[in-house]
Amino acid sequence: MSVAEMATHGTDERGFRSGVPNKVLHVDDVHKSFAGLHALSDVDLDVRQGETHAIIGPNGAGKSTLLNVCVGRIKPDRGAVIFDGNTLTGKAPHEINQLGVARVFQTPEVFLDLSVLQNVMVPALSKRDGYFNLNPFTAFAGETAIRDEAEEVIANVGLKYHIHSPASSLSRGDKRRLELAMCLIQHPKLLLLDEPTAGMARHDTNATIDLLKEIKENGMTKIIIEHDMHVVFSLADRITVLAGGRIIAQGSPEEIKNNPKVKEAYLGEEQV
Amino acid sequence: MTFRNPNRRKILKIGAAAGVTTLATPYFFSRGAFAQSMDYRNAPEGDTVTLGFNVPQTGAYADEGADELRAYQLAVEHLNGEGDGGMLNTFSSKALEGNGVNGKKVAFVTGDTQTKSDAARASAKRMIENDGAVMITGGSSSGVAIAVQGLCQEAGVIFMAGLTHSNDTTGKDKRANGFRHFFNTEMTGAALAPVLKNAYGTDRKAYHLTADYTWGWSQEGSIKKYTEQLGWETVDAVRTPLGAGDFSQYLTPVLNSGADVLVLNHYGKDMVNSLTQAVQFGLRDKQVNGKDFVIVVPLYSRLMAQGAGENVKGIFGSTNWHWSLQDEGSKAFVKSFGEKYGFPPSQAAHTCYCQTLLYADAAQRSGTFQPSEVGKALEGFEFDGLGNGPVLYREADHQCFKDVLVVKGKENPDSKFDLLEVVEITPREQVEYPPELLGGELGPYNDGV
Amino acid sequence: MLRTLSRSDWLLLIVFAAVVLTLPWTMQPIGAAYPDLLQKFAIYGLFAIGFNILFGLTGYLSFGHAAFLGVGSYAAVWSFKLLTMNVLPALALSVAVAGVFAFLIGYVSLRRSGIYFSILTLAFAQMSYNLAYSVFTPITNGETGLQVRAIRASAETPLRDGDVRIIDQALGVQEVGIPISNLFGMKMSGYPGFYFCAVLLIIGFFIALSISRSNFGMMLKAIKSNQNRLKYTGVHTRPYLIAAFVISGMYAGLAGSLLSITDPIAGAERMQWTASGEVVLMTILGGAGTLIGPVLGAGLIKYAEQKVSSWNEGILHDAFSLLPGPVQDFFVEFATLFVGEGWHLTLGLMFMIIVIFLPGGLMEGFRRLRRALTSGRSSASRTMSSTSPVQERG
Amino acid sequence: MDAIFLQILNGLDKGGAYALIALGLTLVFGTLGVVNFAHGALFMLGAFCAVTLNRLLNISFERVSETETNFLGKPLVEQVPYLEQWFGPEVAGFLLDWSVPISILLAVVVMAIVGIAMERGLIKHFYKRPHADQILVTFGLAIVLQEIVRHFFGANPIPQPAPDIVAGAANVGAWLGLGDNLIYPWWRLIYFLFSAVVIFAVFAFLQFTTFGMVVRAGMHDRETVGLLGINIQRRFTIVFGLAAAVAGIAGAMYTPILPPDYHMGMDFLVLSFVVVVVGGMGSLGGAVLAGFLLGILQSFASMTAIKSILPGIDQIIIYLVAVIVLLTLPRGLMGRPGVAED
Repeated sequence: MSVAEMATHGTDERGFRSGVPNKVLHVDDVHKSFAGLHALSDVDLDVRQGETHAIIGPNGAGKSTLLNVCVGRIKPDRGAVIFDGNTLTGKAPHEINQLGVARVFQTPEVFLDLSVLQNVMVPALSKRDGYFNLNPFTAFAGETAIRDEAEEVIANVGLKYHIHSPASSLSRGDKRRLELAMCLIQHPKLLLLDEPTAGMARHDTNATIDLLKEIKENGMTKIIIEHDMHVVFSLADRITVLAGGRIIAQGSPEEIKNNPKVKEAYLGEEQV
Repeated sequence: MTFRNPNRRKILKIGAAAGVTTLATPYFFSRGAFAQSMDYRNAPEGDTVTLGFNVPQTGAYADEGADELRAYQLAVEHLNGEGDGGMLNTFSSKALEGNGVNGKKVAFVTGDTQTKSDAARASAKRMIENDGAVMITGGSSSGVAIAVQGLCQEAGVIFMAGLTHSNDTTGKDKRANGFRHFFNTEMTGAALAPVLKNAYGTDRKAYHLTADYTWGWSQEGSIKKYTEQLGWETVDAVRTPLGAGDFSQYLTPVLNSGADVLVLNHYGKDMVNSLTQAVQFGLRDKQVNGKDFVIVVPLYSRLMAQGAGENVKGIFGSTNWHWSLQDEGSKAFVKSFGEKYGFPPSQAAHTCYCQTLLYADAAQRSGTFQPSEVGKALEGFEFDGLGNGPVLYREADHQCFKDVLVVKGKENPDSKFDLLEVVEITPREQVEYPPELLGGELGPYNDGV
Repeated sequence: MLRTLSRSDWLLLIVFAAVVLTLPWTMQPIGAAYPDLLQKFAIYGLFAIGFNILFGLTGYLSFGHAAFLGVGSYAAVWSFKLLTMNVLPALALSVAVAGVFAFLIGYVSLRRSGIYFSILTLAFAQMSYNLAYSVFTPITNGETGLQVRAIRASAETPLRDGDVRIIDQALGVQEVGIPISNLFGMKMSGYPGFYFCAVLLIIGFFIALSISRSNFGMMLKAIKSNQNRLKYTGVHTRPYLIAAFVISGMYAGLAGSLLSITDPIAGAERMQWTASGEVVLMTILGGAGTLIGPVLGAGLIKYAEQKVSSWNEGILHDAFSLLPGPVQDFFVEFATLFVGEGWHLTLGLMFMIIVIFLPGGLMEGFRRLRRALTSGRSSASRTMSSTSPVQERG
Repeated sequence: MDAIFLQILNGLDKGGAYALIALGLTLVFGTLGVVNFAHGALFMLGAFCAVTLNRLLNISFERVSETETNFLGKPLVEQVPYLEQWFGPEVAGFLLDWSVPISILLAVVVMAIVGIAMERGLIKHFYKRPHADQILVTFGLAIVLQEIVRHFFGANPIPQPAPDIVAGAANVGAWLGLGDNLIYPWWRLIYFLFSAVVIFAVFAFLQFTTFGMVVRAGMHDRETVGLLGINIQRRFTIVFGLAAAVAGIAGAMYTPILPPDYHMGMDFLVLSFVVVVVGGMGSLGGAVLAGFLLGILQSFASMTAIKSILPGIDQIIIYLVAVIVLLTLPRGLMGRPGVAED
């Protein structure tokens, strides 16, 4: 498939508009520039229900900016992000999360002072109680249902033996698992993963891939930003390629693999 | 070397008795908590009676507090018959014999007021509740004095005010258990005005800079009242924040106001700073309306004047007492203080020393330490020989009435202590006022039972 | 609500209550067993506990908490002047007024974090102090402080110089001189006053303990640990912060109210930034983030202020009296640097030493001591022990 | 009109002092990332350098006077300065008269040493600690420093007169043809010029020297500069010494305006922090700008015309401005994002 065809393919997808059940996230013509530098231009993107969508591209292609637009950290100059019928543009991070979008950061962001169990219980509480719930007399230790679930999720990500350790004592890879667990316990409709295997040893990377594959079976929609092609091609259902703030290609892994333009823009660079 | 401040307190063993008991013996439900004697609070048991000296040991007035403490220690020595007896020898009442008071040796405890009402009340409470003090004295600001006076009234002990100059102490906020030897702003106004008239005439325009709190307002009001009676005009009265540091923005408007007198209703650090800066602004060398511009500092303190250095030269103000007075009482006090510490006492030291003696004398005369009895012995008490000429402790408001000194910054001081010269002693009749003038009510005595 | 606490928490509460209620006996050997100091222990303990809810749990360092203490004590005195000498309306009014005041300041200040937040709170408190000292004198009675007075004779007397006490007057309460605050007839000075403060301290401790163990408390700890993560976890952090700020402001108001109840006078100095600094010192000294630490710190600083400052040279000479003359003089001379008028120096040094060597305060010191004594135990259980402060200083 | 002109002069003068103190504070924050609550104490120590020099020049031996007597009527023990003995009264008199300006030399040396010692001995260990810890430990240090000064010099202010030749006021109005009522103290004019020169010198030093370039780069991105193999640590130590020296000479020169006492550092501390925060933490230009801005605003707020409309405004203007600036400009006037917000 040529680039033009792929672009057309995208336009076809847009024709369905929102309301179509199998479309979760819709990025509509987003522009963003920093001090005159175009970080994103004319970005249109659709993510379907249940798919794992990878966004790849060389350094400075605008991947992180796009992700930040999706979670409300950066406000676009133009365009909108529509998630599940709600526009995300201009919403605060906590509102976006409450709508069902969870995020894993590039450098693991966890509550270093809290134990692994507490780390996982906090997001579960926010899922259950909303963004603010003032009840200073509900015992945290009394949340048995949430604790049971948290223990299960922690066991699933392989942190069972660290459950009572402070998060600060975990290795970088374990912190990433912990962060993943914090997202998973919220049962998000959409999970954003910013380089989930960055800085991991091969062994850990494979374990993470297995973990993410497992989640896939649960039918959770995921967007992955990733450098590691091994990860991308193991996990992604569809791939969007960004370069210079524009989408240059979109399609299944097979299609992207064979796309000469992508090779030139991205894979070529990798090989150099 | 002159590095070390010579004013450091010298070692003193008196008072150790009371203090150490505090450290070693637990007091609970024995003394302080509930008075054992049913007559009055903290009735002394054994052979000592404890007095509480509550002075600022930290904060801006720490040096004054240190001087007050020296005077207290001296007074205790004299009461117990040690040293040369100081003003006990010149005091008109001969009840005290140098063997303590009512046959009991005098001991003392000390506390730090930090020049804050809360801290002052807390340390006074410690001395009353824990150390069994039967009288509290001290203080170097009116807010603190009024706060502690109120506390002593509630607790049922006598309060002998130290340096407090606001009218309210024996006016609006007077209490039966409280007594003041120091003068007040009303007396300052009455004493200063005639001298200002003689020196500067009746056709003057005054500009006030006033510390923006109770004492400042009270001082401003009194000076305004008495100078306007002379025919002076008040151009403006500007309030300055307490502890402003730099007063330049308040001083420059003075230049163009047409005023020819600047009245600085400041005390302590504010006085030092505003005076220093006013002189820098050339106000002392200025000519306005064909007259020499002059500055007036209604309340002087020698310790503070030291901080203003040469800037005090030729500037009028009032003071409660000055060490250069030549009456027998003052000479005796300066001698015993000077020989013990190596420098002359300040007015704060003098008033504190007098208050201690006056209390002891009243207790001796009434034969008990019961506040109501001691108070009655002080009420209407006339005495002499304590450096201020004949003095009356007025019954109606527990305020001492005595001559007021008008002083001037000395042009050619001989030493760093010799900063002020007495230009006039305004007689007592001239500064007296009817007790109703300042309002307030003494209420009944409280013996604390 | 009662399910909030685990068995070890109940044990902690009971031990705490027992220690507080027996202070009049246990403090005897160090000469601190007299009503005023005991009251101050309890009152400043409450203040510090409340401050710790903000600083210890969320990490937001407020330099303006004394303003709430001041507002609380003014409100209490006004309640005495206008309503009744009974302390309950005073308590309620103080806590409410301080809460509203804290909400206003917190709502604005919490728009910023870090040192900007600290400076904003400092600025608000200093404004309150400066105005209370001068132009608000009709409300605060300025330098002299607001005091309870006798019933005014005529309506012309300003309210700050003469009281009305509507409720007491309606009930026909007879007053001789200036009345004393009471709880249905029980005088609130001396030991009864201390026990009243002590009971409130225990209740305050219980509430703080519950908060710390609650979901709300966990959210506050999460804010301190990583506010950004918490936002992406779907939590709106600002209402939590405002709630914590208001709660700690109400504690300060309660403490201020108790200051007025045990000693019916309210002065502006209570609001000065150095007073705010004092509660920071108390919390850090004892251990920020711990439950017992702030109370311990408050006690130590009040003890130093009252007792260390009163150890004059006479007392020192007696304390060193066993030594021969010149050695004794030397020791006395040296010691005067640190006690009596030098007690501020001791405070400064003690403070530096704590911050440098024991960032977790005295509580961390105790923990280290315990660890040294029982070095055999497993490390995991201790790191997450219930009172352990949030550590991780990166 | 005259009044406004004079208030501007006042504002510049005050602003000069604020800016000098805030400059060192923000320099230390920008480079070392340390919030130094002992900075006010450094200002105070500088002022006491002037006092100390004066005392040193006055070191005396005692001579019993044959004619005069002291206040107790005993022969007066005269204090004769060694200086007078060695160099004669004229030289001694001159040195004493000029002791405040001369004390700058002492203050620079002493304060740089104090600053470096402080950084090496204490601050160094606090780079990685939270700001709260830095505030607390330096606050403790400030208390200790001021109590030590109080132990030796007492609590009362100690006057330090300016040299006689500049003791009075200058007729500024006559220079500008605005009439005789515009007078302003010489020493304050000098202080303003002095602060302008010092501020300029610090900026020039950071702008035009290699050392300054490295420091500025370090302020911007500490890790990268560290990676270049430059010993940024040693330079930061020197920066701390520089900040202390600037605070010190600001204090020494301020003594004729404000007789120094042990507590003056604390009095200036809160104010200088407000200046730094309004300017933007870590921004040198912001500190200077905010210093002058707040100085001028404070002067104007003190005018009777304004006070009669807004009573007490002069007491709170600084804090009010701080609140407004911080709420409208999140990082102060010239602050960089991300600084001091954790």
